[in-house]
Amino acid sequence: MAGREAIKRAVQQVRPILSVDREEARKRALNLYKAWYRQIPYIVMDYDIPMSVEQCRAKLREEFVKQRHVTDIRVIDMLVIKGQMELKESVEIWKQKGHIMRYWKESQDPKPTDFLSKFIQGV
Amino acid sequence: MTKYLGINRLSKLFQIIQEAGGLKQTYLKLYRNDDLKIGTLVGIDKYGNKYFENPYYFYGRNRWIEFPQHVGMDYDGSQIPAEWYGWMHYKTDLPPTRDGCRPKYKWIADHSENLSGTKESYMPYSTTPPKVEAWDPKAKK
Amino acid sequence: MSGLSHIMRQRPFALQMSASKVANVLVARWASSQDIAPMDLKSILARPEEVEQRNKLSGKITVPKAVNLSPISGVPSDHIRERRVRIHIPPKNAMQSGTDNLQTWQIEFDNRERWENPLMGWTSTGDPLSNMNVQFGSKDEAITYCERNGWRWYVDSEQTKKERVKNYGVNFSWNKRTRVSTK
Amino acid sequence: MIRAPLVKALGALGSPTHQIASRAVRTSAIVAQTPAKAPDTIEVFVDDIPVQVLPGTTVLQAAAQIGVEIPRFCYHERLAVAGNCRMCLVEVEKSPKPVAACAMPVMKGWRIKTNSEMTRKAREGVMEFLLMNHPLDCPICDQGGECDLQDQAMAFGSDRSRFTDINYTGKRAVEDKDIGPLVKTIMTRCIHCTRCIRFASEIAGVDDLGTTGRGNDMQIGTYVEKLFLTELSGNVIDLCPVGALTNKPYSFVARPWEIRKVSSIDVLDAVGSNIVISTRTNEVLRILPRENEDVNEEWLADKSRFACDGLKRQRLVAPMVRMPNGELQAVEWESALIAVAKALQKANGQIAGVAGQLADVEAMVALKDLINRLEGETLVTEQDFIKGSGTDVRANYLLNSNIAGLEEADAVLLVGTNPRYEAPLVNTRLRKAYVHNELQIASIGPKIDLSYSHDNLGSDASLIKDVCSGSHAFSKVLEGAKKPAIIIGADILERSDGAAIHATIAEYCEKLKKPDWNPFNVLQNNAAQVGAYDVGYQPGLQRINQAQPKVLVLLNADAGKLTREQLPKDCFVVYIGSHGDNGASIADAVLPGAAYTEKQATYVNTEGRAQQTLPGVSPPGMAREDWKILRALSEVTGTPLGYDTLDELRTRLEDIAPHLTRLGKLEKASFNELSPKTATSKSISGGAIDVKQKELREYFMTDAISRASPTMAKCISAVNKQQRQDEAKQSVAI
Amino acid sequence: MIHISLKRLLFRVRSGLRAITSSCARSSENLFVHRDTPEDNPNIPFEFTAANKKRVEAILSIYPEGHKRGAMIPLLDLAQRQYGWLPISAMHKVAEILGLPNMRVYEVATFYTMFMRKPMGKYHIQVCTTTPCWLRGSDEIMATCKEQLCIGPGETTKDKMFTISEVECLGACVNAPMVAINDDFYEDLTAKDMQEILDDLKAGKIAAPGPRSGRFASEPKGKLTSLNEEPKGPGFGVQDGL
Repeated sequence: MAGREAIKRAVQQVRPILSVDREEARKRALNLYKAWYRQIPYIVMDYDIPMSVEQCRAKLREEFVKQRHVTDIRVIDMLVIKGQMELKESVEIWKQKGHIMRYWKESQDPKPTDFLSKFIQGV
Repeated sequence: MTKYLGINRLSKLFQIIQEAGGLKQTYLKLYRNDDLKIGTLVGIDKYGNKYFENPYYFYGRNRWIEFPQHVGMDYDGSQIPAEWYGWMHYKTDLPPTRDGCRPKYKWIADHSENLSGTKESYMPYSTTPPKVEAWDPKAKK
Repeated sequence: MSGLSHIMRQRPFALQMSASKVANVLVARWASSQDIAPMDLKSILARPEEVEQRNKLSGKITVPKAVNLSPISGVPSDHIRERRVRIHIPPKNAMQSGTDNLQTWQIEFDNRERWENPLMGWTSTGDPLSNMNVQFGSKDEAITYCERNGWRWYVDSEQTKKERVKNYGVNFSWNKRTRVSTK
Repeated sequence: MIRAPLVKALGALGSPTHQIASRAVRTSAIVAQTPAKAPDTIEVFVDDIPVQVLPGTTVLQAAAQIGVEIPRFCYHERLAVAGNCRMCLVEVEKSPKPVAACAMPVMKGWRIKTNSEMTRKAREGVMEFLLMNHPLDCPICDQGGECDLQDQAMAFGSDRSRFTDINYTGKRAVEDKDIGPLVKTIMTRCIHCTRCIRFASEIAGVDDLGTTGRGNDMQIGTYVEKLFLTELSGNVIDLCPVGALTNKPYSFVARPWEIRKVSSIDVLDAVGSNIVISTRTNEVLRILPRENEDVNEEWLADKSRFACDGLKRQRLVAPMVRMPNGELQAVEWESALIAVAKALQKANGQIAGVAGQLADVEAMVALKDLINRLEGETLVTEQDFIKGSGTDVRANYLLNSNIAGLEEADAVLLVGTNPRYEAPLVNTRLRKAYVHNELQIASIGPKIDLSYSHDNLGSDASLIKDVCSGSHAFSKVLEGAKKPAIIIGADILERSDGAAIHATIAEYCEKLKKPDWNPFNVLQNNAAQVGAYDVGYQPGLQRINQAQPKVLVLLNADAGKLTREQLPKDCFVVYIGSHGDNGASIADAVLPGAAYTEKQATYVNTEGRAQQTLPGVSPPGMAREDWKILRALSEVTGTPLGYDTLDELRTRLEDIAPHLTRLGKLEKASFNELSPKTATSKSISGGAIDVKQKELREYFMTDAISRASPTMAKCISAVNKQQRQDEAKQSVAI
Repeated sequence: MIHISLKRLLFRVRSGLRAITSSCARSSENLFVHRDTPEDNPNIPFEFTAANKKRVEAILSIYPEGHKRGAMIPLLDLAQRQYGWLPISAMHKVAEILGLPNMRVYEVATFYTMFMRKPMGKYHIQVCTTTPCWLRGSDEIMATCKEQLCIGPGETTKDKMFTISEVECLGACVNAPMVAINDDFYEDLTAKDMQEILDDLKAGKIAAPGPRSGRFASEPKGKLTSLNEEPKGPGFGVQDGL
């Protein structure tokens, strides 16, 4: 599929969502990170979750690092928008405890990763 | 005067103790029932439950039951059989012992208490056969 | 000024409109009374940084054509990593002769376990993608869609239709085996 | 259909010259009827849209070309035109009456109106008549939801009927027929489209169905009490546009809107029919054919369609290990894998693998890799083939003329095969060629009923030599044919002189071959066979006997050809497969695998077409996909195979046999590959050639799945019962 | 008293319930599936007689190559004439001769009403009851037949001599009412004529077929009532201009 390869390399002109260049997008992401970082102590207090502020900040970092490979400016913007929404929902206590705790769900009961344990568990 | 001094209450207490059959029995009764009341025995059903009535008490508390000794602390309201249920709940003032109109059919089932939480409690179960029939190496063709 | 007082008299009406609309109407009326070209109040009232942002967004940016939407699609990551999408044209039901809904390409995820719900005996599944039914006009649209979402895909080859000549007469040809015995 | 038996009958009346004359007349007529040059297309207008069609195209086909679907009941693409339901009436401009679109060839410049007032009225009228005598029992009808009558009544019918049964005179009622354990009949629902009759007489070649009576009393049936039980009888269920003929094992099981459909491949014969698996709540409910012009057209053999209830019985749901007391006991996967791995490690490379009938290519590759890593060499298939290096060349074991190609053949010799039961859908192609292409067929082998008339040359093996040397009368036919084909049954190549038969025929085919036409064909009857040869398995179990392995891995090997007596005493037998059958009962460790409806796996059909199955349901209990078992086993043994996912395994497969990953495409073996010099030293020893499946009853149970199927058991007992009845009648008559 | 109350009860039951078998199937009295019976099953051998075999050959020779199956109706008819009716083994024989599947013969034999797939009496009395005959008194003829033979339409007498059937128009309306007995038409009948015919048949004689009213064929009974003048010449009644 030579045509598809060509598409992968091609570029296009589109309307921006929030940012016009990488630098701006990065700034927005960092701003969001900071906002979360500052809000975390209040979130921990408000929701009374069994997690320390440090653990939450580690999770925050993990969530951001998870998307570090994203290069598309529009996708970064969209992620920032979604992150902002999450933050607002958390800070305004529109969420409940369980929603906050979902961030740790995957690390609580991790799925098997190697072949043999997957095989034995049947997943 | 006696009323004023609360002597009548005292005499009532004595009466209750007398009725219960001594201090120890009174204590046990209080322990089991959390209550000490005296009243007229209206009837005893075949399970040994005693039904009392005393119009002296407030409506709603003037009819009560004493469960038989053998159930110990393990009693609950569902041990009241259907025929006494109506009297206990003021649906009728005639207890079954005095009500001749109650139908008595042979096919009426024996009363059974609520078995929830016990071993005999009902558990729903599937009646559908399993979808896949496993191979049994012992079953020879 | 007369225009403004006119508006003020129609206050109930004006209240129904949004503030900016009111402002726009105001400006428009003012402009029409002054015989000047109408102006956009949004740009007049905006702060300088807002104007700058707006100007920025009206331009274009250059992004790669191949977009990967998987970070923002909300699909759990293990569903993106482990699943394969089959792009195919749905087969005709052998029991029916109709051919509706068989002209479009569809995507379908690999089948996952479903089980009988012990409550009612209905089917349960832990697979949110199994009921996703998306139709596409062409194979390429489907492929693009899958690639945007970061799914691995494969195309099930299209079945070729064979042209065949139908002839009522051969039922009666006397010297051929096509003669049907049921006539 | 008609003419040939007639000629025979007339021959019996005693005029051999008559026969010759008739043949002469026929051939001359064919010559006369051969179209000279295809004339140009003509233009017609369907709903004012111009269409270019070939002359002779019917109105219905012309409309279909631009996507206008004309409603029909009796018309079916693959059956003769009947023109008796009248649902396809359309208006043609300047024609006073509506015309039946299915039978009427278009004329130049016709303006066909498929949506005019007259057309609509005609359809409504026909629909009203049909519904007048059709019971309104859709709520209890199995066809409900996928019923052409329902669909078309909704789309084209009137919203009310003039049929008012105020006097309770009743609708027509017709007695139900008992035509066997597969097809349920509710004849009151029949609308007399005669599709089933045409299918029976044209495709299946069994003239058992017909219309009896006339007018309001007309009914479809067998007249006498008789089973309509052929290897293709299930297809009348699909053909029936109403609920008159329905699937008996599936009756009252599910509604079409509550089932999920998964496109897959059938593996119960080597044709590789395309199927749709209907599932609900992790249960296979029924199997329907899927259209594929190159393989199964639109049909499906009965075993493939109805043996799916065998997927629910005799299943292996947990790993088992044979305990010291000699009994198999269910254990956890860990302990089973460890038990097998220990045995494998102890074996010192004396390991052998046997691939059975239903093994998929991925599992076979994984097994081969595993055994090779443990320094084992012996990898064989259960089915034998010619001795020597016969499987090195792909053309040696394929149906080289292709399944679809056989349709164009004009002379076919069958050697030791009964395609009717070994590959029913290859047989329908032969029958199609017989009907439409005046195919001449001869067979060497026992006298069998192939559903079309053919010359039985005899069963002696020396006849092969006669034919191939050109001295036999049929050689002339083969040599004179434009597209001759010789089909060899896979079973006769298991004979000791199989190689000689193979070589003799291959050499003769070298002579017969045409450009783009390879007349040499081997008809395999196991779905796994071609794939196994393609990935490098050797045929024949005698290699196992020679190798005397310490550990033997049976991959779906259930044919029962291998017994414990043939193996060394201390041999540890591992069975990987889906059903508890012959293989599992001799095994020391049983590892439950997935059946073909439960895994994504590649199978190669007899013509060399790689196709993949898709999982409709998940494997029951603790069963796992076969290749995953082998992969897990390799890890426990300490020699992990280099693939964790199916895609990685497919990449490995691409290294071994790249053509197997091009799914759905036919990879033709080039003809020059065919080496006739495989083993010419031996000569054909003679003796009678036999086929395994001679009668219908031998067709139904041929593998682990169909042996577990209660429906197949019912079929066999029905056939036996019918035969007992027939015999009783015969004996009375004598 | 009891009698009356019983009657009332019966009436009430009848009027109150819609009988289950209230629907009348608008269908033929014949069965269109085969059921094995002692007199009709595939085990009863059927063979054409030597004379009929010659006829079979002659019939077959009429039909050209490729159309031999056209001989099916004549052969079935021949078999029916030989056997009196058409048992299933005769159908099988015809199928065998023509080299056709049995089903194809069943189809034809069940389609045509004149193939009798049930045992018939020696004389098959077909009483026409279509409108012209009915107007001219076919009810009476039918009644006579029933009375004389003590059977109803569709039945056969115990001695296997007579079968009555009620048929639609046989094309002899000018001579209504009529009956056809085997191949012969008896026309212009009265009840008395019918009785005579039946008596003759019972006595072993076959009455002369044809009109019973003294007519030769379908001419007017008395003198001509129309067309009784000389035929007009050509050009009669044509417009002047033509």
